[in-house]
This record gives sequence, structure tokens and C-alpha cells, in this order.
Amino acid sequence: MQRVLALGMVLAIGALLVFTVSTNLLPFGSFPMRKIGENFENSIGQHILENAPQQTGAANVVTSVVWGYRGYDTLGEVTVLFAAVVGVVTIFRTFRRRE
Amino acid sequence: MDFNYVIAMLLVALGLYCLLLKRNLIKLIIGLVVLTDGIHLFLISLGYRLGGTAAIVSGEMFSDLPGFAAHAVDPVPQALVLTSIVINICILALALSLTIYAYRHYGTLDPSKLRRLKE
Amino acid sequence: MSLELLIQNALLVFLFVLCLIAIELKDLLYSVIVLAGASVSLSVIFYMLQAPDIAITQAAVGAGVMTVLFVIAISRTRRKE
Amino acid sequence: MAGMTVIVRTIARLLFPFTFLFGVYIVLHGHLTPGGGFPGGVIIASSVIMLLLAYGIERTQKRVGFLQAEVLESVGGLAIAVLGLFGLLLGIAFLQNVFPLGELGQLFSAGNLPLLYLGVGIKVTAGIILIFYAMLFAFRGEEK
Repeated sequence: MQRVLALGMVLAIGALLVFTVSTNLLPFGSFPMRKIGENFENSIGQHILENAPQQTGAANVVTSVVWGYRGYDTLGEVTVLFAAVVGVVTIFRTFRRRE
Repeated sequence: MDFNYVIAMLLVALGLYCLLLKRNLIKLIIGLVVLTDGIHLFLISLGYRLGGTAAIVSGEMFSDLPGFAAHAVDPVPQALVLTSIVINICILALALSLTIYAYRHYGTLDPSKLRRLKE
Repeated sequence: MSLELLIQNALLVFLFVLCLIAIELKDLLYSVIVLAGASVSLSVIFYMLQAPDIAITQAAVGAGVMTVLFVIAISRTRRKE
Repeated sequence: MAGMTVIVRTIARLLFPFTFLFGVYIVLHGHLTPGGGFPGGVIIASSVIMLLLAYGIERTQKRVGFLQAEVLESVGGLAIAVLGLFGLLLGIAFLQNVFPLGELGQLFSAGNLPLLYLGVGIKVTAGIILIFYAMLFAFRGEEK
């Protein structure tokens, strides 16, 4: 019974997601849905593309977004990596001591 | 009807199916990877522009920066996905370590049997 | 439909089928190998969507580190589901 | 982990410098070509792990030990924090790009972005090697 219920839920969620992205009938929030390959103006990406080579001096615009415009975000990512490494090492150290 | 979006959402549904109905901890982690792949595909497809170039200044574009800005794809979803991949591999390492630990402790990989206490 | 779009759609279908096989296989080691193939296919799709940064990262992580981590974990636990 | 046959060892020893060099190239050119700190670090770590799986854990551990990898990871994190503090010392903001920008497209350009990527590369290399060491050492306790 539980498995049938879970399968029905998965089918319902999948149908809802596919219906949403293929018909644009149910927009996520108030965000205007982009069709694939559509041209975009007045977006933050267009603004960054126009200004990034002069402001940061990097030829790769993705780099200037990662460490220039969103530096705090990447600092958090590095912190997550550090926490994961410390977690793995800690788990296996206590493990070895108990044997 | 955009085929990329449909496949991305089908991958998310597939990962959700694996997370809800499989009874093996390593299979659950595989489902997590599939779900994350679907979300990455959705985000990258959202930033694509038809006939666009990659968001890297190269070649003769050094002297034509406005033309570069009019033709390149959106760099913001790519930066977000780059962060997401790093966090995904961290989650994977930690989850696999906990799986090995749980197998040593309980002797099984079935998540519904992990409830009982040892000793 | 141009040739490039055709190749991209074929790769998308291939990716979905590989993920389905990876989830449904009973042997976990085969499942992980198929998942690495799906990851490489996803990397090619990223390259065709003009995101080479993500393509390099996905190829290095998905085919290299992720597979070895899974294989170590499987060899420490049980192989059959 | 006892190591593998002679063929695998020879191929791994031949391929190791090229893989290592490719990873260093990806890290250093992260602001000019596709790539960056994270994929480059993963590629360098993959080359070391290839040696480790081919030769067994005892012989590789003399080169890069547990403690050295931990120290290396801390050095990478510390480099990022110190580079961020440079902007704060000049009174602008944390992680502000205060170095000279240089010319677009040259190797020495873009201020502190390549230095930050170098720190991330060192940190990711040491972190992934450390994860593998931890998992493989847990292995060894069982074999005894």
C-alpha cells in the first residue's frame, strides 16, 4: 500500500513538472519562463556580459562571476568542502580506534 | 515544447522515484546523483541562447566587446551550477562514508532495518 | 530540425535511458559504471550548450572521482542489491 | 591494497607527469580558458590516486602523507582568507579586487582572480586526496 502511494505521488509530481515546463501555464513565482534558445535582454546576465571584461579584466566571464561578483558564495562553497573533508576524516578515525 | 526541459524534469522525477521506492542505501545515493543531474541540465538549458558562443572572450572578439556581449550565453547559471557540482561531490563523499559506517554497525544496507538498536 | 539539434536530442534520450538502466540494475557495480557513462553523455550535452567550464568539471568529477568513491564504498559493503 | 601488475605500473608511471601538468595548466589558466580551480584540483588529485591504486598504499604514502595533505589543505584555505583580507586592509571590502587589472587576455591579468584560483586548486587537491586516504585506511584495519 505504501509503495503504491509513493508511486502515485512520483507520477503526479513528474506529470506536474513536465506539464509546467512544456506549456508555460504554471510559472514558477513571477519569473518569466524562458523558452530554450530565446534571446534575453534586460537581465542580470546581459548586464554582466557587457561590463565584466572591463571591470574584472578576466577573459573568462564565468570566472569573474565565480570569484568577482559572487565571491562570498564561493567562499561558502570552499567552507562546505572543508567541512565535508573534516567529516569524512573524523568518521574513519573513530572507526579505526574502535576496532 | 522544449525537449531539454522535458528530459530534465523526467530526470528529476526518476531520481525522486529512486529515492522513494528503492531499499538500498547505495541505490538511494545513485538516485540523488540522477536528481542533481536533472537540475543541472535544467539550469544550463535556461541560460542557452540560440546560435550563441561560450562566455569566454577569445580570438577576434578582443576588439569587439559589444558584439561579444550580444552573442554569448548567460554566465550566471553556469557559475551557480559550478558551485552546485562541488557541493554535490562533498555530499556524495560524506553520504558514502556514513553508508560504510552503517553497514559495519548494523550489517545491512536496508534503510528500513536501520531503526533497531545494536545490543 | 538541423543536424546539431538532432544529435543533441539523441544524446538527451541516451542520457535518460542510461539513468533508467543505472537505477534498475540489480548489480551495483554495473550500475555505477553505467552512471559514469551517463555522466560523460551529460558532459557532451553541456559542451553543445556552450558551457565548456561545466563540461570539464562534469567530466572530471563524474567519470573520475565519483566512480572511484562508489567503487570503494561497494567493495567495503555488499555488491548485490 | 597490494598494487597491480607490471603493465599497469609502467603505464601509470608514464602517464603521471602529463596528467599532473595538464591539471596545473587548467588551474593557472582558469581566467583565460575553460577550467578553473576545482576541475584542475580534481585532475591533479586523480593523477595521484592513479599512482596510489597502481603501486599500493605503502609506497605512495612516502611521497604524500596524511599530515602533509592536511597541512596543504589548511594552507590553501589560509591563502584565500589572506587574499580577501588585502581588500579589507586597504579599506574597501572583503575579497575586493585591489591588485592591478593588467591587459585583457594576458596571463598576468585580472588582479587577484588567478591567485584565488591557485588557493582553491591547492585546497581541492589536498581535500580529495585526504578523502581517499581516509576511505582506504579504513579498509586496511579490516584486512588485519
